[in-house]
Amino acid sequence: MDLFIQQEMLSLIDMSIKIGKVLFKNPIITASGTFGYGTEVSSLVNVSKFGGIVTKSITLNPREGNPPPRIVETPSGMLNSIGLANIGVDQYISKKIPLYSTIGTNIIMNIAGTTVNEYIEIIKKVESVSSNIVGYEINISCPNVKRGGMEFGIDCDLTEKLTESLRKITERLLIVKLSPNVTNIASIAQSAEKAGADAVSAINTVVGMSIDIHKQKSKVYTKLSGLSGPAIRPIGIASVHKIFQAIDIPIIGIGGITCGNDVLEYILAGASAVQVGTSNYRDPGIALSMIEEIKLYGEKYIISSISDIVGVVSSNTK
Amino acid sequence: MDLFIQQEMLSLIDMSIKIGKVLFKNPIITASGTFGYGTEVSSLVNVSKFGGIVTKSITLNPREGNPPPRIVETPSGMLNSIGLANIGVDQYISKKIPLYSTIGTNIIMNIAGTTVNEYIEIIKKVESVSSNIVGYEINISCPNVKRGGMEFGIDCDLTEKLTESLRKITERLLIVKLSPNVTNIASIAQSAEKAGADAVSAINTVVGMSIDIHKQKSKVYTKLSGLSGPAIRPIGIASVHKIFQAIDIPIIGIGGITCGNDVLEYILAGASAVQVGTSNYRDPGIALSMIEEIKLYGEKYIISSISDIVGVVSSNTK
Amino acid sequence: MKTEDVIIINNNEIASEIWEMEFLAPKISSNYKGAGQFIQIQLDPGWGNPLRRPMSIASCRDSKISIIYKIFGQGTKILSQKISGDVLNVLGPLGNSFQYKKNNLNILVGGGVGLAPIINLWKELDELRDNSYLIIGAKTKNEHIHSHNPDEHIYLTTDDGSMGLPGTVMEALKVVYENVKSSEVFACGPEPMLKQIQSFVIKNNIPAQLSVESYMGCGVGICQGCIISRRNYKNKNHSYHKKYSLVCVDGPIYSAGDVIFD
Amino acid sequence: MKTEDVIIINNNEIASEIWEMEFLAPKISSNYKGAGQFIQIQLDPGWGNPLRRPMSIASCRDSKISIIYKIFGQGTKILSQKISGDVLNVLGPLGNSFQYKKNNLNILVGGGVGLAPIINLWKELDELRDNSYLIIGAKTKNEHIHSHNPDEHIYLTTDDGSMGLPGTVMEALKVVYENVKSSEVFACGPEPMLKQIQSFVIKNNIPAQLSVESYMGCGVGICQGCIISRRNYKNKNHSYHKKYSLVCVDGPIYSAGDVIFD
Ligand SMILES: Cc1cc2nc3c(=O)[nH]c(=O)nc-3n(C[C@H](O)[C@H](O)[C@H](O)COP(=O)(O)OP(=O)(O)OC[C@H]3O[C@@H](n4cnc5c(N)ncnc54)[C@H](O)[C@@H]3O)c2cc1C
Ligand SMILES: Cc1cc2nc3c(=O)[nH]c(=O)nc-3n(C[C@H](O)[C@H](O)[C@H](O)COP(=O)(O)OP(=O)(O)OC[C@H]3O[C@@H](n4cnc5c(N)ncnc54)[C@H](O)[C@@H]3O)c2cc1C
Ligand SMILES: Cc1cc2nc3c(=O)[nH]c(=O)nc-3n(C[C@H](O)[C@H](O)[C@H](O)COP(=O)(O)O)c2cc1C
Ligand SMILES: Cc1cc2nc3c(=O)[nH]c(=O)nc-3n(C[C@H](O)[C@H](O)[C@H](O)COP(=O)(O)O)c2cc1C
Ligand code: FES
Ligand code: FES
Repeated sequence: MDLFIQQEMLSLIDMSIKIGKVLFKNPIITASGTFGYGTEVSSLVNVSKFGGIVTKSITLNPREGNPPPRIVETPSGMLNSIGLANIGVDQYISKKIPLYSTIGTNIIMNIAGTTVNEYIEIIKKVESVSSNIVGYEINISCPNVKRGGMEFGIDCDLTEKLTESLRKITERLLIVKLSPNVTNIASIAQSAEKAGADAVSAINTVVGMSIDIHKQKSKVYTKLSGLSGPAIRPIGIASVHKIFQAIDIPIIGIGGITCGNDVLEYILAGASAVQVGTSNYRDPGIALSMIEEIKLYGEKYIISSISDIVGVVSSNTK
Repeated sequence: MDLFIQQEMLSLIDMSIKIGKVLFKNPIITASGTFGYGTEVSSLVNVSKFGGIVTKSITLNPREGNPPPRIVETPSGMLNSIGLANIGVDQYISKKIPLYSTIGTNIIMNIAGTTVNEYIEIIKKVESVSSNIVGYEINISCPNVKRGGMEFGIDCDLTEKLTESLRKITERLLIVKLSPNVTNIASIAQSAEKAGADAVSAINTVVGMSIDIHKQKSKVYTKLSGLSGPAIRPIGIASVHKIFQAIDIPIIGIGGITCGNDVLEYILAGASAVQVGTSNYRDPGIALSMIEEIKLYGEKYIISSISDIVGVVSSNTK
Repeated sequence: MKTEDVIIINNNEIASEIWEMEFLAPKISSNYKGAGQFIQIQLDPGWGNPLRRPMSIASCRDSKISIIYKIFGQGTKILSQKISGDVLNVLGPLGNSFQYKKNNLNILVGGGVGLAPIINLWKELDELRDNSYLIIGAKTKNEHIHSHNPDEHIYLTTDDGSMGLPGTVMEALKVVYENVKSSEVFACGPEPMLKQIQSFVIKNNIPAQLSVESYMGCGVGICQGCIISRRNYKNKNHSYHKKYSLVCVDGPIYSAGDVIFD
Repeated sequence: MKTEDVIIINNNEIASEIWEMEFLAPKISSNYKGAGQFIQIQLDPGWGNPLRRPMSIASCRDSKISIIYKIFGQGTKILSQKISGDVLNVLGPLGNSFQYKKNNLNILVGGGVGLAPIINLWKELDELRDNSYLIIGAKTKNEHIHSHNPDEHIYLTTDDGSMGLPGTVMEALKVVYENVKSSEVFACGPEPMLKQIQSFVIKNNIPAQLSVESYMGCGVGICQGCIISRRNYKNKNHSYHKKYSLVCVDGPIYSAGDVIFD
């Protein structure tokens, strides 16, 4: 009780947010594939301070991922083609889930598949064991696997069917992660909402390519790869703005977030929470400083709850 | 004759390229909207050295464009929402076309409209006067006008119909400029090719947004605007790579080009020529240094003609 | 107008958060036309910040140019970290300049970093000092680099009254204006200040030239990014639409009656 | 492993295009485990280059760490422009380290900028100098920072024969190896050199540890970007797939037999 009052006094702004039935202590979550399984850097960073952690995409079977080179820096960004390297759902259940019981923050499990059945099987396996995972983020938008989720992410009907099927088998949070590589991201978001998703997250990486002119070949092994980092922030913010006008469920904003200012841009555009990706590579503790920066903003403009400013720029008519 | 030999010796690599029936002295062209009408900075830059100049989008009637602020810097890029400010086709014909008779480089006129008829009327007006314009770039992809070309750029059938109609009324170069804000840019390119376009150019700006968190409003007047500059280079190169596999007519690569290395990345990905946009704002003469850098590359790797390396990275299977 | 690699001679903090940088720029200074013109500074060779930063010329003499700048964001931070001997790539001189008449009384008003072109004009008016008045406003005395000296026609104001006249430049302007006839006002500063000056001069029917700011892309008229709204369209070379004017080529100096602040 | 703002003490060109930088890093050096470990340097506070640059630790003593680096691209160019007193943000120490046996004869081979960890190991082996041999290769003598001195067990090679033994490090390795028994090789350098050393040690059945490079994202095992192909999978904490290994956490030092160069 004492502790609660003390926290109240330190941070005037209520940083907590709710997605579905789940409470997040603050809106800052680490993005899938950019914070491993959440436990790798716990000696370096107090991960319990994050609003949540989205773990690396898990597939039905383990995947070794794409051959090297897998990443390259680009202006204010990077390209990656990891190819969903992961330990597979069975090892995730046996080796990682037990670690989450004491992690002190919300764990969201990101899953990827090539067929509706694969997604179903993964979730069924996880639902069959006891865990404190708060929900699933459905990756329908990874551009780096040849036969991959990408087909779902560009098609409204497929997105709807997939979401519907998964909604039937879990009561946990269901977050559909959207691809920016489409003509109309808002309509895909609408399909996810219609099918019962609790939230959508946007954006995954943007398809990109970079060439070594001396070797005359692509700088990453697969030619096409995914662009992330500050370079894509304006694209992510525009996506959230467009989605905000189309749906009523919460949006989790992703793309190029480096500081509290960037988080606030997303929130003002319509995001209820955000995910931090590439910036973790510069500093795995970078998200923690964002929390402090947002508190200062809240104090300066006398905002009592972070939820109060969600979408204020996008709902203005001008 | 002497002069010809001398040039041969200085630059071992043949820099000229052909699009349709038109010869360009080198593959470096300035992008629409980023070099005005081509005459503004002639005191600063010897524009006759460019492969060509694409002039600012011209509409049927003069347009004042969008209210300020129209631009803002973003990480390695910028957002713009000029809103097709231009003098309209009649003044273009009376005031600008006469200036091109002595400009010493290929002028491509970029045109934009909201209906097929508007595009037709513009071209008919220009065709009815004598000019040394070598062709038209059809802007079907400007994201900053409310009722604008954008509807064409995201739809294969509309692109085909528009291109077909324009093909009937001009023998000059017809270049269709593609939007990256689509699920499948290659299929739009195929529609343009099918309808008789001489070339496609890609990419126009990517839809983006940036918010002033203190004023709680968009940093540019229109909320959505167009992202350009080095940040989008990987997106442009990926687009050219995908289009190269889908069509046989030449591709003009655009997006984030800052130096000879960047030009070569586009060429290796499948571009026969390139356009330089945002970089002109840093230095209106920047394209000239690219020409020299490409010559050095040609000498180093003993390339006899720039056309020899078009698409070599994209046509490799690996 | 030219791009030139200029060599920094000095770069010092001259008041709280306000810096002055001087550099050798023979090419640019040989094309210089007068106070009011500006330059576009490239921040670094990398492309993290693609756009140059516009800065008014604060002085131009003997191949040397100086600027006075305030640290706003990353770009001006980078500038403040440069040291003498460092090289910057600069484009300029750009834009038009203040046009004054010898027989008028000239009242110069500068606020915040709007200081630079006003100080420059003040130097230009050297021989006309008897007919010229300088008014400079700041929030507090730490931001002032001059002394309040009405005998020399220099009036400082501070919002907090810590130096010179308390209040904004408007107070000083009213005082000075009451004593003079046939005068012209030259002003540069933040938009709220320019707006007030605009109403004042229009109400009193005094001619005035305002130096306005706008977000700049190219600085040379090829991007159409830097517009402001205007009245009284006169056909200018670059601003080929009635409603708007390109600040970089047709400005940054406008007749007060021509500018509409949105 | 920690992030730390380190203060640069020295930053000098010690051979043609090869620089040495020394800085104060009490936190990082207190966690240092041995030669072979590396750090990740943040280029600047801006985000033009989002990724840090990996550099091997060339020495670690009295809270001071040094690196030896070659100018490749923009990032290393930026590093070379830093001066003493400047601050860099550094993450480290990262990765594993060379493991040597006291009773072996240790042959150290460094090529190009692979120099840094090898020089570091050489210093670590100080008391075992009688049993240690150092071989360093470069294209030409301008790139060498040591003297050829077989009496002290230091063998330099140059491609152009301008210093030490003519040819690559392989020539020197063969010469040295012929004179010794029960030896172990420690090598760092460009991939072609490592490949040749790998064939040599496998053919001669000598144990060897190679320090390999790879494009790094995070440096701490959370991006899966830095993989190399490997043989002989042993379950490591981070590299949870048989075919690949994460260089940043399970490397950069590998047993020669475990690495597959693609
Ligand atoms: C003609 C003109 C003359 C100027 N003269 C001076 C001067 O003498 N002294 C001075 O201190 N400032 C002057 N400015 C303002 C100065 O250009 C900005 O303060 C500077 O660009 C801020 O850059 P930043 O990277 O530090 O800030 P950022 O973090 O990039 O932005 C902070 C603010 O600066 C402004 N800004 C940023 N980039 C530009 C740009 N390319 N063009 C215009 N505004 C921009 C924006 O309004 C933004 O809100 C002038 C501006 C103009 C247009
Ligand atoms: C474990 C490790 C230890 C290293 N130790 C040293 C050392 O002691 N001395 C030294 O000179 N160099 C060392 N390197 C190489 C050094 O990291 C690169 O030369 C440097 O990152 C180049 O950066 P740049 O910006 O100058 O070049 P860029 O223009 O960015 O690229 C030039 C080349 O450098 C490489 N490179 C660029 N960024 C990275 C990155 N984030 N990770 C890996 N490679 C990259 C790429 O292969 C690229 O082709 C080491 C690399 C690794 C992985
Ligand atoms: C190296 C890397 C690996 C990624 N792996 C995944 C993944 O496995 N699943 C997923 O849904 N998104 C993955 N992403 C996408 C991020 O979660 C995020 O959507 C994207 O990087 C944009 O955010 P950022 O700009 O903050 O990085 C990955 C991104 C990077 C850079
Ligand atoms: C300020 C600005 C104005 C532009 N105006 C036009 C235009 O009128 N018509 C058009 O087709 N493209 C226009 N473009 C898009 C460019 O031609 C180019 O496609 C885009 O900027 C990407 O290239 P870049 O990254 O080199 O700038 C404009 C771009 C900018 C930055
Ligand atoms: S800044 Fe580009 S037109 Fe004025
Ligand atoms: S560099 Fe990120 S996992 Fe190794």
